[in-house]
Amino acid sequence: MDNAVALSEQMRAIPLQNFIMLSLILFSIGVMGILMRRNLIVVFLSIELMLNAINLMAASFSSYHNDPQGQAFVFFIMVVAAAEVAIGLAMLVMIYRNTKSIDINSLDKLKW
Amino acid sequence: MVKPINVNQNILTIITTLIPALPLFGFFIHIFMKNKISEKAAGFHASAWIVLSFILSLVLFFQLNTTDAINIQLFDWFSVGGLTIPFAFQIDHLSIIMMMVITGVGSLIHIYSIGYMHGDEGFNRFFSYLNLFVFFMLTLVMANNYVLMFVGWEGVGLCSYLLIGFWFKNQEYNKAANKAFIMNRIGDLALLFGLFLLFQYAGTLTFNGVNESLVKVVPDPQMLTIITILLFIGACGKSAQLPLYTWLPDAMAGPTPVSALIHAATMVTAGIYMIVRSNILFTLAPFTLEIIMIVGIVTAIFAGSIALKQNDIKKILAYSTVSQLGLMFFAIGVGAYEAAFFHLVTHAFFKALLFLGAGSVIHGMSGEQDIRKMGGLEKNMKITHWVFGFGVLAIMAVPPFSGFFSKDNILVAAYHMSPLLWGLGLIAGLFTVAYMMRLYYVVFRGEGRMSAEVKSHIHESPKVITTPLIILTVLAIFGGLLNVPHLFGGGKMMMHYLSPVVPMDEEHMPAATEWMLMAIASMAIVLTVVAMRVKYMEKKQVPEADANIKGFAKVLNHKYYVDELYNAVIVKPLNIFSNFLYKIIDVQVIDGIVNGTGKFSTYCSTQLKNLQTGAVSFYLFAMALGMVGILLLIILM
Amino acid sequence: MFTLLLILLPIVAGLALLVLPQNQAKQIALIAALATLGLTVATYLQFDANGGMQFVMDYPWIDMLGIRFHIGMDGISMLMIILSNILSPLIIVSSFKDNYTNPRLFYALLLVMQGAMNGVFVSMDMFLYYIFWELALIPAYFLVLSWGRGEAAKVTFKFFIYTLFGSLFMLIAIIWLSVQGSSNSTDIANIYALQIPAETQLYIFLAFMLAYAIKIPVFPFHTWQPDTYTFSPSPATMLLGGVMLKMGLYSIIRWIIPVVPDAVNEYGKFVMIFAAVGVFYASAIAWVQKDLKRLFAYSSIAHVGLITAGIFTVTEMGLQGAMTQMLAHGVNVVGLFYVCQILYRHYQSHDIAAMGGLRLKAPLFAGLFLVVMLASVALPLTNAFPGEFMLLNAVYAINPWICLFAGSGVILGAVYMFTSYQKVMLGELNTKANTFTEIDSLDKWVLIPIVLLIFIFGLYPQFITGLTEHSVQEIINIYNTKISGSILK
Amino acid sequence: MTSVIVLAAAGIASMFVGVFNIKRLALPLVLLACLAALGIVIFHYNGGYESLLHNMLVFDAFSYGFNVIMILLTMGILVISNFYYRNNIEHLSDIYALFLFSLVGGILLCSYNSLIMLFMGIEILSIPLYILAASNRKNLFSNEAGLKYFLMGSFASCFLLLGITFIYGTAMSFDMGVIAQYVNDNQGNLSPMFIAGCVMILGAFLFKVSAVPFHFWAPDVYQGSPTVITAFMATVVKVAAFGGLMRFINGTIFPETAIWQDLMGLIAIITLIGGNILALYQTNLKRLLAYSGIANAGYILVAVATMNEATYAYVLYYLAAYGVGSMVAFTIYFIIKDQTGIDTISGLKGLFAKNKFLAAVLAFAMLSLAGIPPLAGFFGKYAIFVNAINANEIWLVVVAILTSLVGVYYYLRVMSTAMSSGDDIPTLDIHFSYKIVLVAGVIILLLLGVMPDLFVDLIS
Amino acid sequence: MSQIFFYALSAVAIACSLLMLFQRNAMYSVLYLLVCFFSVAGLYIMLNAQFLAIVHIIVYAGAIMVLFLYVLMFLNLNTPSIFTKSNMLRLAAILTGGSLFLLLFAAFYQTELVQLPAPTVDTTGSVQTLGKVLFNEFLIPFELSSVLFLSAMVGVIIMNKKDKSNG
Repeated sequence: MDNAVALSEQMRAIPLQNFIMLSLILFSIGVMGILMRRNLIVVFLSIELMLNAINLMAASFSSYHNDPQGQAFVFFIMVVAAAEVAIGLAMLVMIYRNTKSIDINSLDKLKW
Repeated sequence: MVKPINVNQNILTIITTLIPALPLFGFFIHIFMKNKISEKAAGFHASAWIVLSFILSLVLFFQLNTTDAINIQLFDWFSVGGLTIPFAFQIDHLSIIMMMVITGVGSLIHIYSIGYMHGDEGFNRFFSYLNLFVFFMLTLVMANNYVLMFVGWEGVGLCSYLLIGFWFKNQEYNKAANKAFIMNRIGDLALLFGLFLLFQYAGTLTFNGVNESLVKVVPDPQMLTIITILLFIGACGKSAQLPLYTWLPDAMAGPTPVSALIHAATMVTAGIYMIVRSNILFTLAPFTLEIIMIVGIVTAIFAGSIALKQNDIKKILAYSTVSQLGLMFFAIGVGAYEAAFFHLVTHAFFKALLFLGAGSVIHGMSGEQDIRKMGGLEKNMKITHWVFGFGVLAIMAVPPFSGFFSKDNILVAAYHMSPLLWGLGLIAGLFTVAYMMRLYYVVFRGEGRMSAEVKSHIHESPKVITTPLIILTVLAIFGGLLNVPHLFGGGKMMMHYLSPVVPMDEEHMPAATEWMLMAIASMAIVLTVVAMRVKYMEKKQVPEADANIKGFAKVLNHKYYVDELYNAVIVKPLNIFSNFLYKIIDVQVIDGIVNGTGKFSTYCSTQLKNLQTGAVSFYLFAMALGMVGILLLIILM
Repeated sequence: MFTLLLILLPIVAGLALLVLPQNQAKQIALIAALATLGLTVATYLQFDANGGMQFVMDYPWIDMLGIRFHIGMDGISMLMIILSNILSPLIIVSSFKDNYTNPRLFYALLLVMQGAMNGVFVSMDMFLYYIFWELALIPAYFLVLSWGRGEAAKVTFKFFIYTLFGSLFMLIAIIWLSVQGSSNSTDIANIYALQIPAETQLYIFLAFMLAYAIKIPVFPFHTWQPDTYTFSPSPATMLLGGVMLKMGLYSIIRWIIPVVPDAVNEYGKFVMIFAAVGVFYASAIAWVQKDLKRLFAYSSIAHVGLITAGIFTVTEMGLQGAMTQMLAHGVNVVGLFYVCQILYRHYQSHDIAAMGGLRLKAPLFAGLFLVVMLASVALPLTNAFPGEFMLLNAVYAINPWICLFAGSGVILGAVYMFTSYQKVMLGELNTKANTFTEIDSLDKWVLIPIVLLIFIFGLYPQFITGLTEHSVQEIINIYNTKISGSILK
Repeated sequence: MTSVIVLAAAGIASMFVGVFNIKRLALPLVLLACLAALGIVIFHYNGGYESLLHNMLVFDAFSYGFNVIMILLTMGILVISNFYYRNNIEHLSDIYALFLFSLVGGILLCSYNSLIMLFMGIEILSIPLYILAASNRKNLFSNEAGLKYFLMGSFASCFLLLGITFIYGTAMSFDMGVIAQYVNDNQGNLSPMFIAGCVMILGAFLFKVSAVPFHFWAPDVYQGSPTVITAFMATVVKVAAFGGLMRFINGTIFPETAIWQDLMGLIAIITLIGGNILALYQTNLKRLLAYSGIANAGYILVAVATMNEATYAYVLYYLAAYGVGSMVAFTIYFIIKDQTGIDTISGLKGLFAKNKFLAAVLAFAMLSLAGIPPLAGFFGKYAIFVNAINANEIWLVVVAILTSLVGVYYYLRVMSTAMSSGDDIPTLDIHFSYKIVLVAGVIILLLLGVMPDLFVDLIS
Repeated sequence: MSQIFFYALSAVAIACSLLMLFQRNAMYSVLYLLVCFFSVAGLYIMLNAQFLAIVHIIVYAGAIMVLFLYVLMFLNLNTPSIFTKSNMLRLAAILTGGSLFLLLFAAFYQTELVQLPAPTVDTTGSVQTLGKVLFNEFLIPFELSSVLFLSAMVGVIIMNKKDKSNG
């Protein structure tokens, strides 16, 4: 217990802003990644990164507000992240089977 | 001024209604049993109806000795917003004379037509039209209000259209018919506007109502001038005055009896009748009267001069009609309504006579109308020659024939205004003399110039044709006695008779002047006659072929190129303009705008769709940008 | 009750047609139309011209927006009902000869359209009115689309979209009015009761007028009309020209004049000007048409232009004239287009140049055509004359120069009608005309009633004016009171 | 809540049915489940306000109406899909299950009272859809559709989550009641972070309802996915998304109009213009319907932008009308495509000649979508316009009117092509299940159009 | 000294994520992201959310990333991806991301965030608290996440199950 207290006191030395800042940066990097890469895998990774950024933010809010709900929320995000990854990779495999490519723009038959 | 009538109103109603109804009835018989009745029967009953209504008119005429007017109210035609148009007749001294002229001359012409139209495939149709015409003409003169009069007014226009285009296989005739109707329409529109304004002014459109209100309200000269001018334009259309006269000569396309009845005796005089009918109104608008006078006299001289160089026997008579009508308007212009009306009556007699005579000539010449191919008919067609001769004398105003008295009336009235006008009137008269003499000599005297085989069967027309001619001759000779001036101890019967409708102005001028004027006039006439005789009898001149007509004669022969002028100035430009409206404004501009909007949106669609590239990465981009966009939007606001 | 029947009878009959045998479709349709006519007569006999709104049915319908099912008839509605129900049997008979494919649907649509138009004339709730207004459009659309000739498909789109374009603005106006009053009600009472500020009235006026100007059509919103009339099957043309455009004119009287009087007072004259110019414009264009049906289409524009101008005088003279003329125009248009159809059956085109000399072959036809033509140039004793007289009179009282334009139709009308008649019927008979035969009894069953109507209403217009006088005065009273009220303010 | 459980359970059950290879039972099972759920929703609803388990879910009039509509539409889709999937029988039960799960998500999305549930709802709604979209795995189009939908979807949900977190960070709770309280407390000076959060959530919703400029996925996905799925997306999912959107705005930021009103108005306008204009060009019927879906979203956004208490009824009405209309349209599309391979509008030429019934139904659907009285589509628009003009947004309505004119054009083009002559299309045989759906659809369209009150009584 | 920890960890996280971004070979990207996640986990611990940290490690490092690697190897995709976007697009991407960042940053920069003082006994992130929360307030979402997983499973099966036809 005591070490927990100590830790929390030390933590408060770091302002909340820094955490938010960090997670925003990570989020934006994720966005860039999605927009920048055509490799399906990397795009998925970027999404994961974004989700993590959000996790971090939620977690920091929750602990700075002394409110566990935030962290509970993080769990749900993880759940969804996991599910999405599963779907995404399955889709990737399927598409790779059909097109032998993981370029996200390899499929652009539907247009206009 | 209308006294109650003591005789049995119902009988009068029936009689009065029958007068127009009988011809209409005749018309319907023709329509419904078209080809079931023989030519003879058709002709007979058609004429019978007219004769009957003539007799009935006589009955009314005698009835009118006891009273000034008979008013018959049938039903209200339509009434809205304070305007009530009754379907009612008003028989007064003015209309009864018109009625008798119409039915009288009408019946004669009907009888005549039985002979003239004999064997024409459209015989029955012809008579049905004639009956219809008489019906409308009677409505016109019997109406007790302007709108009902307008009904007759348009109706006779319709009949004239039908009869001019009677031989409808010939598109030229049809064109002439259209021309007549359309030109009348121009006048009619003006007339309508005049009526609207009159309604605003007087609050009613019955003749009596208008007259009473004119007495009541303080006259507004400007308004009255506009009203009367509009009415007069209407009259111009109907009575073929400048500038709306050109249809009348073309109207000669119709069968000759039609020309006689419609385009000489009755319909074309409707304008005169209308103005005389509303003389109180016109008297209040002196400016209009001046205009009428000028238009009248100009038309008279103008048309007379044209008649000088025409070679179609009917065209000559047509122009003479125009010119005579001009004289009547001239008379109105100088304020001598009763003189105008008197001339109307006599003119009805002698012009009908002349036309029918001409018809008989044409009939004898087996359809030839060009006077240059005639001549010397006095030998072959004696009766026709004689009656025509008398007609000529009458129209030339040679005493003591009817024309003399009526024209003399007009001239005297003109002299009252100013001697100058008298002079102009005289000149117009002299033109008449000139072209009538020319016509007479070229057609009846000298040698025949017709082809041999035509010559072979020139023949006098049958009784059925000549009899009406003779009757008309009698009328043409003695018609003058209706209104003998005091000078000859006459009582100016007609003038007095009309006095309830047309207030008479009894001005006396010294007998000497009157004698003198008459002397000068007669002298001039005689001189012209002599001149003509020299030209066409002694010198045996014949009007040249169209090819070698030179100089001013050519202008006259081409009627001052008025038709061409109208064509170039009005018809063609209007047609071009209409085409412009259709092809450019309607199709290109207005419809273009409408279709353009549609085209534009499809164009937008084809452009916009390129955004939908199908590449996911682009969609992701768009989405991110969208997020940025809305964030920016909100943060900024 | 009568009112409802007048709407339902044709519609139900039309729907019933769909399941009845194909080959008797036309007869059944005719019976239905005649039944409706009979019903109309019965209604008319019980109708009291001075009784104001009659045969009213008024039930709540859509509570959530305070919309009521409110129908009823005053003189004006009665007249319009008479018009549409007199014409529809004639129109149906007129179509007997040319066997349209799939007659069941064809006549069903005709009847539904008739019912819908009746609905427009009797509905006293703007929402209901709008529903019928659009409902009338749909059958017209299908009629023109499926049975039209030439570029029907293209033309139909234009017709539908264009008219809808106007109607939708009317819809906005209706909604706007409805939210002004209490509980969004669109009932005529609420709408009439509204006191709308003068400046907003303008927008309402424009929105309504756009719809009606397109429907009528008033120059310059007319370009859909000639094409549509030309390419649609003749019964559709008759319905469009004979009845449907009256919906627009009727609506001006019912929904514009009493609702936005100040705007009418202020800007009505501009509409008058457009309408009057349109008369000249359309007549001039009609003169240079080479296609007979198109010519008649343009002439119709000219005629309704005059009516519109007359309505916007907002005088008893003008409105009554409009009433008389609407009926007359309906009858004449049907006559003219039927003549067109008869010619089309022979020539398979409306090209004037190809015709000529028909009078020799068919004197009776020529005569009847002549009468119809004379009616359409408003010769006295034909039905069109009293109306035209009143209209011109009313317009003249407002402004002679506008009247000059409006009156130009009197002359130009004679020009194009007589010239076309001459080219079509008169002259030497050309080879194509040789095979032309005199009209038979079926044609007579159409044309002779029309001619009779022409003379009946020509001789006794009191029938119409008497019927509508009271209602018209009512409208004018509302108008004047509102005007004076706003002047006091 | 019970209904949710029932549906979820039914989904699982139907999987088992699949496992035990008794496919015949699948359809009756799921339909019964839906009926049961419907019954529960209707009878369990006490007209009041039922809040569950720490305000996670709320069942009030609002969610009630939306749920009813969604369940009904789903039933329709299930009926169609039975015949649609007659050939690939092996996954049928799983697909049913996914439908039901997705429906569960939809119900949650309309009944959430906590941002967490909002999030879960959206995900539970979407993830089955990603799968369904790609479910035709041999077909490249289907793959593409699935991929696009998935990528965009997860990208969008990232923003949603960020938004939720922002709100959580500022309002210190996920509970909407608390958030609403927070909004009320500091009206006017809400912290930018909160506002940003709300905007991102709105953005996520706009994505789900496929509003311009977040619409790009819609046409492709709609076109690529199996038709039944498309129908599901176009109907149920739209209903759910709008339900969620309106609930979010109502439940939290309603008083702070500055945040959402202009935004929604603006988006509505560009959506209307974009959707309608783009649809003009289309030649493929399915794609056209996709664009019409976008356009219709625009109309509903007009209502959302001018929201008040009564609005949700109008929106619901509109959604029902639109949903039924497009479901009918999709069904017809599939019938034709399935038997003749025609999927273009021009291909419809001469449909009327041999298939009067189909053509007539198509005409009804198109007229209703085009908003021609007396069909349901018209009154939907009318109500929405009344709503908008009540809020004095006349220009919004003018835009809507003008664009709807464009809409009329392309809907009518479809209809008139089907009506026009030429008999390219042979007589098609229509499976019983389709007949049911089509007839029912037409009846509903007419009934709703003629007496909208029926509907209003049904949903409240 | 916690400061140092924080900055170090965040530096690592950012650096790795950037590296992940600019790797041409997907395999490396995965590994870099893995490192990034570990540093994030470290941050969780600093936030006194140990349980969260552990779960994070387990789920992400243990499950998700492994899944990625599995797929990569399974499909043998560890060859450098030849397809890249034009620099123009890269720039655009960076700009978009950057501007988004700026906006969010501006949003949160202008708000003073609530920082409650740490309670004497901070049990926010402890297992018990979270457990309570999850099974009281968040019971429904918790249950429903099962539905989520279920559908995910079904999806994977539907999409990749070998069907009998082409064995």
